[in-house]
Amino acid sequence: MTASLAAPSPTQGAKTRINDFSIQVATVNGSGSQTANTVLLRAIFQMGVFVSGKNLFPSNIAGLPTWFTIRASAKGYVARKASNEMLILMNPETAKEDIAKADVGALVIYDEPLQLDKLRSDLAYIPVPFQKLVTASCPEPKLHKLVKNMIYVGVASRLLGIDMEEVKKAIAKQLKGKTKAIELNQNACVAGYDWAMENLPDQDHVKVVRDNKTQGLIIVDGNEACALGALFAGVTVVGWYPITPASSLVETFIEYADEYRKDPKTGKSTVAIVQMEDELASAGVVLAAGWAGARSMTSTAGPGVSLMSEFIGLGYYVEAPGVFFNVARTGPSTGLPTRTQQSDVELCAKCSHGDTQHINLYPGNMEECFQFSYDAFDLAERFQTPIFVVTDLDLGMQNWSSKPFAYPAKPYDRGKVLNQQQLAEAKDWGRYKDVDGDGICYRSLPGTPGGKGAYFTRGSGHNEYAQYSEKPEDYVAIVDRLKRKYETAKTHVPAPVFRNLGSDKGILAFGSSDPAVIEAQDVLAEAGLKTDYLRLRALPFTAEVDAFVQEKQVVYVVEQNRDGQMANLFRETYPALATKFKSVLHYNGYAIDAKCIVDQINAFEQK
Amino acid sequence: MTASLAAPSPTQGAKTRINDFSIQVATVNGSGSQTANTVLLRAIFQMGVFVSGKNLFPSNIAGLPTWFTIRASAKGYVARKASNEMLILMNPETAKEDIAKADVGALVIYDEPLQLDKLRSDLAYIPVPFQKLVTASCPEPKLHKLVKNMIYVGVASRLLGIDMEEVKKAIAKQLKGKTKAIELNQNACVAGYDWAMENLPDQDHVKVVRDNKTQGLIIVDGNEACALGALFAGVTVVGWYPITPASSLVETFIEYADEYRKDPKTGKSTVAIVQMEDELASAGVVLAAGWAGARSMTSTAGPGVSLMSEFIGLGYYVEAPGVFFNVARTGPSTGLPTRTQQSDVELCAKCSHGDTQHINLYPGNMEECFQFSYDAFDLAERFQTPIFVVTDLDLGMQNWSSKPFAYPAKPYDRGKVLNQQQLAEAKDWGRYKDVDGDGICYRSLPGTPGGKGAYFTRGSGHNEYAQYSEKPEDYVAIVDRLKRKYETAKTHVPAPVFRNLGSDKGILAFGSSDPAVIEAQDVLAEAGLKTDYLRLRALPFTAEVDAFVQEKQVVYVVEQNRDGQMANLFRETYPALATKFKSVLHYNGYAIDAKCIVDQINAFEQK
Amino acid sequence: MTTATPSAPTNKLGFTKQDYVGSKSTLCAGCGHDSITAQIINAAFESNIEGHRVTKYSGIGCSSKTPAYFINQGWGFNSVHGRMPSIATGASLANRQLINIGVSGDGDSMSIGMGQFVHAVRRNIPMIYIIEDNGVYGLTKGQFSATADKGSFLKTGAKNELPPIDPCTLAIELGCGFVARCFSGNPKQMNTILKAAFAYEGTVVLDIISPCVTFNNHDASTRSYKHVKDHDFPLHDLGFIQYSEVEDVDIAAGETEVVTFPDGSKVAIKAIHEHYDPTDRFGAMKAIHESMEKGEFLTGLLYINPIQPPLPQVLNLVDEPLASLGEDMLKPSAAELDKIMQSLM
Amino acid sequence: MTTATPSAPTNKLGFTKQDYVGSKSTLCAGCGHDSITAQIINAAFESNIEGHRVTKYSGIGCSSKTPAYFINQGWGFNSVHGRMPSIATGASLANRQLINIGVSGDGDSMSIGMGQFVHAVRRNIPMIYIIEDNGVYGLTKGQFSATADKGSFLKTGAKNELPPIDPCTLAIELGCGFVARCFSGNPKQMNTILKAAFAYEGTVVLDIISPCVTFNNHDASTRSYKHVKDHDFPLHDLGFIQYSEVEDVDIAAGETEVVTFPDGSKVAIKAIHEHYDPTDRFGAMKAIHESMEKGEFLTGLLYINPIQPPLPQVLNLVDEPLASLGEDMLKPSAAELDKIMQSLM
Ligand SMILES: Cc1ncc(C[n+]2csc(CCOP(=O)(O)OP(=O)(O)O)c2C)c(N)n1
Ligand SMILES: Cc1ncc(C[n+]2csc(CCOP(=O)(O)OP(=O)(O)O)c2C)c(N)n1
Ligand code: SF4
Ligand code: SF4
Ligand SMILES: [Mg+2]
Ligand SMILES: [Mg+2]
Repeated sequence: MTASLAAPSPTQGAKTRINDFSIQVATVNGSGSQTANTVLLRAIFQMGVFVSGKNLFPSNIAGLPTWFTIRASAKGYVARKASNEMLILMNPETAKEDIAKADVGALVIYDEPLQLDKLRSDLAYIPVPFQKLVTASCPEPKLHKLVKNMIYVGVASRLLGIDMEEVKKAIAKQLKGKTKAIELNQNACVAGYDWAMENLPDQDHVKVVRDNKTQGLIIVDGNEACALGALFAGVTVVGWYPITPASSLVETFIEYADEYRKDPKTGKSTVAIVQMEDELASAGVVLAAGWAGARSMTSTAGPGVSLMSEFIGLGYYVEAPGVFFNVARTGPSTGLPTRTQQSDVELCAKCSHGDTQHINLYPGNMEECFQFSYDAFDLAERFQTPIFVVTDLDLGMQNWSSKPFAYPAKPYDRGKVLNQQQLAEAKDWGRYKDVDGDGICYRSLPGTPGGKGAYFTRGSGHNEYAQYSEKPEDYVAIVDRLKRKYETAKTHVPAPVFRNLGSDKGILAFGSSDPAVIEAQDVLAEAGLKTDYLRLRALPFTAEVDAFVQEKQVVYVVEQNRDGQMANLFRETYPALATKFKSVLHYNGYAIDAKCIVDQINAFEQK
Repeated sequence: MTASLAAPSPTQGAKTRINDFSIQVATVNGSGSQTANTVLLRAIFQMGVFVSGKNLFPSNIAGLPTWFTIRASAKGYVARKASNEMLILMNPETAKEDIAKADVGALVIYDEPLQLDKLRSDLAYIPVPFQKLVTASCPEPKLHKLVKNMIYVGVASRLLGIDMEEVKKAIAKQLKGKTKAIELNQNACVAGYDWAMENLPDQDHVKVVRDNKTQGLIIVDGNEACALGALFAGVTVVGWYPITPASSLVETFIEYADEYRKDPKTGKSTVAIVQMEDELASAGVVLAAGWAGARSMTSTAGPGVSLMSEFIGLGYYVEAPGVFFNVARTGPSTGLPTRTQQSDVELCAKCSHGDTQHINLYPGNMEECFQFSYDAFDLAERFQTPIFVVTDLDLGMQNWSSKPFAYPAKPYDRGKVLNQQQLAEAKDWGRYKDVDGDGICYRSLPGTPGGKGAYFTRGSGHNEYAQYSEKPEDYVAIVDRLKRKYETAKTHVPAPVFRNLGSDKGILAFGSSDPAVIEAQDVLAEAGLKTDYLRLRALPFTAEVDAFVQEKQVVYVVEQNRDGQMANLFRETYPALATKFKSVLHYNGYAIDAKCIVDQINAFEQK
Repeated sequence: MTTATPSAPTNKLGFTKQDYVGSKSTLCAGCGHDSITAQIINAAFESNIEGHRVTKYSGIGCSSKTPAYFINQGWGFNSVHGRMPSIATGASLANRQLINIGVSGDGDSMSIGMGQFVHAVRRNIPMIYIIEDNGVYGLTKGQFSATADKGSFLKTGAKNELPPIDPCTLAIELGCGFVARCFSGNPKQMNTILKAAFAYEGTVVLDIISPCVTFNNHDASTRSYKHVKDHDFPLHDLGFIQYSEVEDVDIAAGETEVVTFPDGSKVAIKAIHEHYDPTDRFGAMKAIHESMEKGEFLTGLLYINPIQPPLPQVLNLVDEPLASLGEDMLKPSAAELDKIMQSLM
Repeated sequence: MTTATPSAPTNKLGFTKQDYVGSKSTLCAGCGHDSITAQIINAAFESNIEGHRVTKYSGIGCSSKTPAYFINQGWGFNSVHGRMPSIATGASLANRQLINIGVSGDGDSMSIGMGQFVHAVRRNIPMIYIIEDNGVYGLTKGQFSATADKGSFLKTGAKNELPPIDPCTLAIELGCGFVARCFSGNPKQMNTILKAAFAYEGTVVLDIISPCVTFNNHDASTRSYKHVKDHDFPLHDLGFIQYSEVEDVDIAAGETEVVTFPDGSKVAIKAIHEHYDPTDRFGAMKAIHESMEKGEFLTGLLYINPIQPPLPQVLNLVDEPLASLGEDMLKPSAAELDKIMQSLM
């Protein structure tokens, strides 16, 4: 066994990568490996090291190959990294292919009977007798399969130099309160650790060394962050339909609502959550609840947005508020439902037939997932329109470390709603009258007593008084005002953020591409190419975006789709600058990595 | 009575408008006025004069105001004209407003008791005692309401100088074979004519003079033309759902199919037409039938396209053929269902979530409605993808004169389908293998015997052999090929047509804008501004389009929507030329007229 | 409060009937839907309904336009085709104090809207769900709907070869606790049932046979259809004769009346017998189906059994409308956020 | 023709059972859906089905994946969620010689797909419509579906408060001519019914209770659920125990068997009595509903009455597949176009 580590390895003598490496774990889904991987990730995190995890899981429930990548980075790079320094191969079905794709010099931990060490000579092999170890450490045979994964956590921890106490704490954290499970898993982990201690020599390829980078940080996924944003935003009606990768947003919300949204006096619920029969019905619930004065939301993915298209147009035209989360996945059609992409950009920008324009929010990290979800409800009520909060599988379902979320102290903006008294005092009120010149009108809520304010909402032509009209001038007045309203939104949506290294070359990206862009910026700068980076956070484009694209000589638009959809929006919004926008694309379903950005920008620069 | 015509009219002495005027008839819908108006239009047509009609009808069944405009034009201009030389006011509800909007000097025929002649002094009034005339001419009181309208046809014919024999022929044509109805209507018409003869002086404001421009032409609407195209294209499965203005496309098809699509031997039907429960189901039927080898289609409007979005993406990704007619109307949402617009441009170009691109055909006249509908089935099978044929209410439901349709002699192109023998001989066939390098693969049809060629179609990730795959390289290979396929389409879709007056200023338009653009071109040229006009007929843009936009200094993109949707597609396709595209827009629900184009282009030119 | 003449009779709330009307109808003269509108107005007036608490939902169709024609004091939401139930669901959850009236057509509910109909019934949304049932798509000019009788004809001569879906037996099958059928030409029965409906807590499914005078001849007997066809003057393309309203009927329990429309079409309406047991689920289904096979429409309160609580109760919502809850009730405290953040560390 | 060993038994067409299999299943070990797949293979083999004529349609879900696992010689179309019926409609019209098998889930058919289910039944599309019914959304990790029993629990502890929709009584209400229920653990009964289904001309609605071993405990008795919860090892986040297949049962007519799954959940399966009359529509509905109220699933051929012809017949289509008609049959002549043009002049 020791033999394998002693085998000639091209990395021997190379510098040890301290707190700067990736581990890829290949397992079968449904085997509980997600827990083991999260424990390993969490243990590194507890060692004070920046760490991120990407779960590459199949679109089925159990029995298919799954890969989990853990990246530790002293510099805080949390994007996917294409190369891995350590592999843990538990899945016989993919082991050969995994070996074939391995980076030269990688440490390969694998299940001994797989006999992988003959396949390539430029890897460092570590066969582990999992079956033997599992039998010894766990009394209940039916649990062997689950516990087996904990053993590799022990082995890896020993090799990486992770403190066993941190691993044990991570297990306890992960399995909150389930005493028996905690004990069993900790035992398995220790068994792996001890076995490695006794049987494996030390290695100096990759190491974890205690640091203090993660003090006070949380680990969370974007769906949970969004759910929390909605919780604090006081959402009161949720109509939803399950779909990967959006389901856990509402499911997490349900858990929090159970605790935080019960009237303490009566124990009754202050939020209605209904799993609808489909996305069309969910959209109807959201818009009608918003119309009736509730803060309402749903959560879906591409196919759901397509199905909601007709309703979204209704919401736009009748001006009903509602928050629509789109946790995007790889399209078109069913596509790759468990893979990530940013390919609903144009759809969400202009969803529905006819002339329509929607406010879109693009959070780029966990704090923004929380804050923008909170803000979305304000925007929905202020602008009386459907708001899309667009994230993706990478943000939504992967583990991210983050600063704890700041308390959203800003009081709710419930928008222009007239109450009974205001209605009584209002002179010649019209539901669709632009009194303030900002394109936003005053509405009334169903049920308001006093005999004033009732109006008739319709998706067909109407005038300022919400009366039926087919008159061309009435029609034009309404749709022109809607356009004005969209203009007004420019000063209300989140402005972009910048990471400027001082350059006239711009990079423009949004959402989950952020970490890869930051890393790419550094790589490019090291090689002598400085860039300024604007991270777009919303549609419509704000004045800051205008200024950036005006002043840059070139703008590399980084996005995760095939057709350069965001670049399209830029080209049509800024025709005079259209040639500036160069598309940097990544769309194979994996999270974007820095290398692909660097390579494409270099290629453009060399032209 | 003679008094009114003798009243001071500012047009007195002005040149008589011979075969060059518009008549607007204001009635109530459901009163049979559509028949009367069509008879008047047809009579002018039979006088050999170019004529077009626009029915401005409400979105209800009976009892609301309707306007019908008839334009006669010696020059052959058939676009809507904003000004009218003659008004026929039958609707008490709108009469005052109609008078207020009337153009100075207009002849106003109206129902005597309305007493409109006090309202303005700059119009020439012709009060008609309709009730008296109707009672005298029609024995059945319950038919008076219908017959009343025929009386104004008689009065107008006399004033315009239309031959009564032509009117009688037109009535017979319109009411084919219904002897009693023909007789009653002809009587009423004659009663009006005779009364006018006896009681009204002649007028020299507007006149119809016999000409020979319409010899051999037909009168047809676009929905009928499309239905005929589909009939000759051999459509075999139709799944549809009624929606204005698309219903009559399939309904007309049903009538023709009754006659022309029965197996002469058995009397059985060679086409399956099913009114489905909604548009989603219609789309499913179309795609599945196309997949199984039928030529399939549906017909819908904006709300239907929105609802079909998910399915359209499936069709794109699994590569199933099908023809989708979108007879567009005024959006967003229900909008103005009986008004026209071109506001589904971007929707049809990129319908569905994820990266999707669709072939769109934009017929611009009746012959093209016929021919492109025919071609669409070839394109669908050749490219194995959903094809949108996009018309609008103006093309689809209004009366247009046209040359008779040329017989589509070109044999059907059934595309790359392997039969039993070809499958037996094929080596290593894969459903999604790009054998020819054009992005189009070979397919097999369900039911093909021989034990070869069966494959599994799925909207989820697949490889060249149609096997399930989540591999990034498989995914990218497929979607990149789809993009290649779309490139191939550039050489297969209809090229644009030109009307070049010799200029570096371009006008670009499509669909129903054609007549207004032609007229605008002439008006501009007369005023000294020559333009070259490209009429776009399809997406993707062909080489001819490339060349045009390259060579022009400015390109006025004329379209009937608020957001300049086609211009957006141009800006993103030709970023280097993006500033050239100037939007000329018309979107109030009425058909576009030349004046609005002229005015907007002049405004740009004066900048 | 009331804009009518001071002498007009008022209800317990002090409103006159005029306070329950809406805008002027734009439907065809004689359309059955207008008679339903009239009875909704009457029943709301007589039931002392607070107008401002009324919300009116609809999809798309001639029928779906009617919420604009009654109770102007209430809010209306004319949404998209077939999706009225989800609109009602959202609004009724946002504010459980609303009195929800949904109006739909047979096309709107039994074709494109079937899924939402079924699930609204299953969830027992607190609403009166009225289907103004004419067997055709009125607004798109007369295509068959899914409730068209097998063997019935369109004006164009097309024959319906598919069996009808019956909203009533379907609702009973789905566990609806209040199912009734009325006929727009029998205002007395409609009035009684509407008043009962206002008093009911969950979903009321109310299928109202409402002839489309313009597009549906809706004949029970082919003979009578032929009669019309042979003897009538062929109409213009879109023209039709403005029928006067169908004469009102009052059908005694257990009796069948064949009602003739001005265009000659006939519908057999049968009022349920006094001994009919509207709490016997399978008995009701059987009786309705058998009646339908005889070409009759059984009318009256067909089934009642309020076992299932309405959705807001199932969800155990607070009594106040969710829409009016303040930030104090909705936003957890800073300490609570802190606690959550701790748990994620 | 056959790729299996020459000694394997063949059917009348000369195919071995191996010729009816598909790709390897990717479902959880022990999933009820795999047992259904096995019986489809058996029944197709035994019914001498020509593989190349088989088309397999599905929506989205674990169940909807299964058409990839049987009859590789046939074409498959795994479409979008809830829309399988329209896919089956389109393809079966394009080629009336196809043998159409639709596989769907309870989520796919009774939630998002309800409208299409109802209308496919109404139109009597020639197909075997199989609902692999587990009361949950398997593929999206175990949310309740519309067939979940009222009062049943999710793994997370959530309770279903809504009444279930029964695909069988619903299909009978809609006039379906062949309605059956099976249990994935009773292969013998399933086999018999599938063979009958292959011989039937119109829509066969086949609701097959098919436990989701991963997400649905589906308890008839709360006690047993509690038992599991209290005594079982709490599982990891996504982890679960690979159950071996449920042991097959063979339930005699009229008998009830309580089947226990490895996770301790129990389902009562009752085979219909020999004296049960499957041609009595309302009797059937009553018996099924009553049985369900007792917490039992009545299985067997529940209703048969093939009155309505299947859609291609209703549409009076030519006998040849529409898909293979040539241009000569489809394109009218130049003279005919001329005639049409004349009529428009
Ligand atoms: C998505 C969509 N599809 C189609 C239509 C066209 N449409 C308008 S009303 C209607 C049918 C209405 O029939 P029904 O509900 O029976 O109402 P009725 O007019 O008979 O009262 C249809 C198909 C639409 N508005 N929206
Ligand atoms: C439009 C759309 N919405 C949601 C989903 C997500 N989704 C996939 S499968 C499924 C439910 C499947 O449940 P069921 O039909 O019962 O199948 P099972 O997995 O239980 O066999 C859902 C909601 C989807 N694929 N498409
Ligand atoms: S078309 Fe029929 S349903 Fe519509 S308003 Fe007229 S009579 Fe009523
Ligand atoms: S999750 Fe349930 S339904 Fe899906 S494969 Fe596993 S056991 Fe079967
Ligand atoms: Mg109707
Ligand atoms: Mg299921």
